[in-house]
Amino acid sequence: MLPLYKPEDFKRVLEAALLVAAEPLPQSELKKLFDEDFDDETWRTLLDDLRRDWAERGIELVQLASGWRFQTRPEYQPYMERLKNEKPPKYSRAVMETLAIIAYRQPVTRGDIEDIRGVAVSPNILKTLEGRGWVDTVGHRDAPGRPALYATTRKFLDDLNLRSLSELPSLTEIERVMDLVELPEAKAQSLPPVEEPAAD
Amino acid sequence: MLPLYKPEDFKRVLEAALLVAAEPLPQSELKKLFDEDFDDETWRTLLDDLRRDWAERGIELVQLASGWRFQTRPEYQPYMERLKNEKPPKYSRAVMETLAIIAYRQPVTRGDIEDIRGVAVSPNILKTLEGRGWVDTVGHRDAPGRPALYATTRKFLDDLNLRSLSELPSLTEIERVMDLVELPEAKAQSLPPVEEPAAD
Amino acid sequence: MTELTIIESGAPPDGPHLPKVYGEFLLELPTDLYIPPDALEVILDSFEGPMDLLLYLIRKANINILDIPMAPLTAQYLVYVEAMRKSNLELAAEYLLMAAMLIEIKSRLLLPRPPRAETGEPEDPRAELVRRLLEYEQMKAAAAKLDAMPQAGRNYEWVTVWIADKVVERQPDVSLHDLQVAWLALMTQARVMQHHKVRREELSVREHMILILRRVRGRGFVVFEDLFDLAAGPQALVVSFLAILELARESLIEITQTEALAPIYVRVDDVAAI
Repeated sequence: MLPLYKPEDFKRVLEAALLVAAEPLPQSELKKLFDEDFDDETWRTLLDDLRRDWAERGIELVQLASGWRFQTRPEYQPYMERLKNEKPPKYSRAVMETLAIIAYRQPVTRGDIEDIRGVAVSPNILKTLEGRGWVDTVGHRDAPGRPALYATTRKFLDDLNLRSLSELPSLTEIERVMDLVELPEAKAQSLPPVEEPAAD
Repeated sequence: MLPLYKPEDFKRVLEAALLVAAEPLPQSELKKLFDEDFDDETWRTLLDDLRRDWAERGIELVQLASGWRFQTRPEYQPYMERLKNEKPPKYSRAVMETLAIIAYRQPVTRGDIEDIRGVAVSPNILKTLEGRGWVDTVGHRDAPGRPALYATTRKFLDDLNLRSLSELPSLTEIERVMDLVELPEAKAQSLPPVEEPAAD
Repeated sequence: MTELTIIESGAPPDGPHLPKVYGEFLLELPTDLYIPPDALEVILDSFEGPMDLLLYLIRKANINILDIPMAPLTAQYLVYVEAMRKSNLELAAEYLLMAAMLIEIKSRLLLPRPPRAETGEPEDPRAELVRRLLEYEQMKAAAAKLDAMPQAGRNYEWVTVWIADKVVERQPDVSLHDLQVAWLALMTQARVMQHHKVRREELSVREHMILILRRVRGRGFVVFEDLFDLAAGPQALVVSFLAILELARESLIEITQTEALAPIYVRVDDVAAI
């Protein structure tokens, strides 16, 4: 077995392991690489150092929900696409709306999704999302028919480059885009000026 | 689209494409990456240059019949194996004791090993150690049945990171440890607790 | 919770030229309805459902969503639904359900409202619709945001380098400590059994015995002097000599000399076994 002496040696093994891994690797998994029991700070230094090594390259080391992984930088994607035989899936608005509802309102039943969207949710939509590994069933609501409860998966976070659900664009931010800040103004306009707005 | 000017820029795209590819990429495929129509020599220079960049790493760029690909270097293989979700294999106590006897008492016959261990040595045990390349036959004792004499090999020393057998933990040391471990137990058994322990 | 206090804004129809849909006058011609009829179908298909269509109408007309004029909105919605019904027989039931709901809200607006139990204030019949529209619009915007985020396989690729052929099967790791432990166990056992005397001796003699055995093996007679490495220093020479004596004592090698001062030969008698 190749002996490791210098920090550089450890970094090479770490780099190789991360380049080879088919899944993001959590620190607990990376620890298996070495007999030495490094503390968190040493790990952080090693990983940061490795990330810096790749700063100017077409590949970057990122930390995702389920661990560390190398991926191409988005700027390089047009070149990568030239070698791809199949186009990446383009999801319909129906699929994306269903995904958004599951992501922001999870866990939800199909009925909840239909209530919000105002239309029936075709089984294909959920099948598409489950097939991609972004959504799965986490249980059943204790209601007539025991409908399945859907939630997003770790892979969803990984594939969208997120470490946790809290990194999703915040709804407050989305509402601001939607001009909901108008609310107090609208009220002021619709109410007679003499009345005091009710305190809430 | 990220513009490419310097040879370095092209190399970055090439590197990213090769790191991402699931299959070896032939030159005909690599040519799709760039609008520029490089001649064979330029391609050779680019690829050789890239290969040199990776000369000291855990991953290497290799040319196969079907094209170019990055793959792990064999020396790094044992580390990569550690990330597979398997328990590390362990030798049985019988194998370890046999190995210890051969290491400390070499050259020994199977009969010698059986004398020390007090039990028959199954042929599998010796086969395991020979298969690992740690033990081999160095001759035969001039005795009835001409039993084979076993000894440890250079590979055994290499794998255990020893320069010579004299670097094995000395038996004196081992026995001292053993005395320390055994003493209190033996004492406690042989002497009533109220009496002062007799010096030995 | 913000109470919605909305002033009824449905103005009565005035003028004879206004079109009637489902018995309702359209207050204004929908500004966005002047679309070639074949294009209409395409546009209608692009709506994700009644909520989407309603939101489109509201946003297009720049209406305050908290103060929806129900009459014109309902009328406009029905124009669209009618157009959909004409061009596409399989109009989703949800569109008709929504039409019924809009008409119901509109008619409730005309009636005196009973005060709500908790607050004593009358509930606006549009409140539930507004709540649903806002929630849907929020999710619609969230979907667009999600879609704009970098996505594996679309905006970037995972790196997966080939693992070279699995040449080596994983072997157990053995450390010096493991060996020590194994030996310790043997010693303990030997002491208990009291019938095996473990000698303390220099390992290097044993090591040299093996080196010499390996050197001599299969080579027939080897000249005695050749078994010594003169460069290794006097200590090594002594150890080598002791090793040869030990090998001879254990009958592992045979040392021969035909006459005094003749060359001494060393031989391993293992020809038969090979």
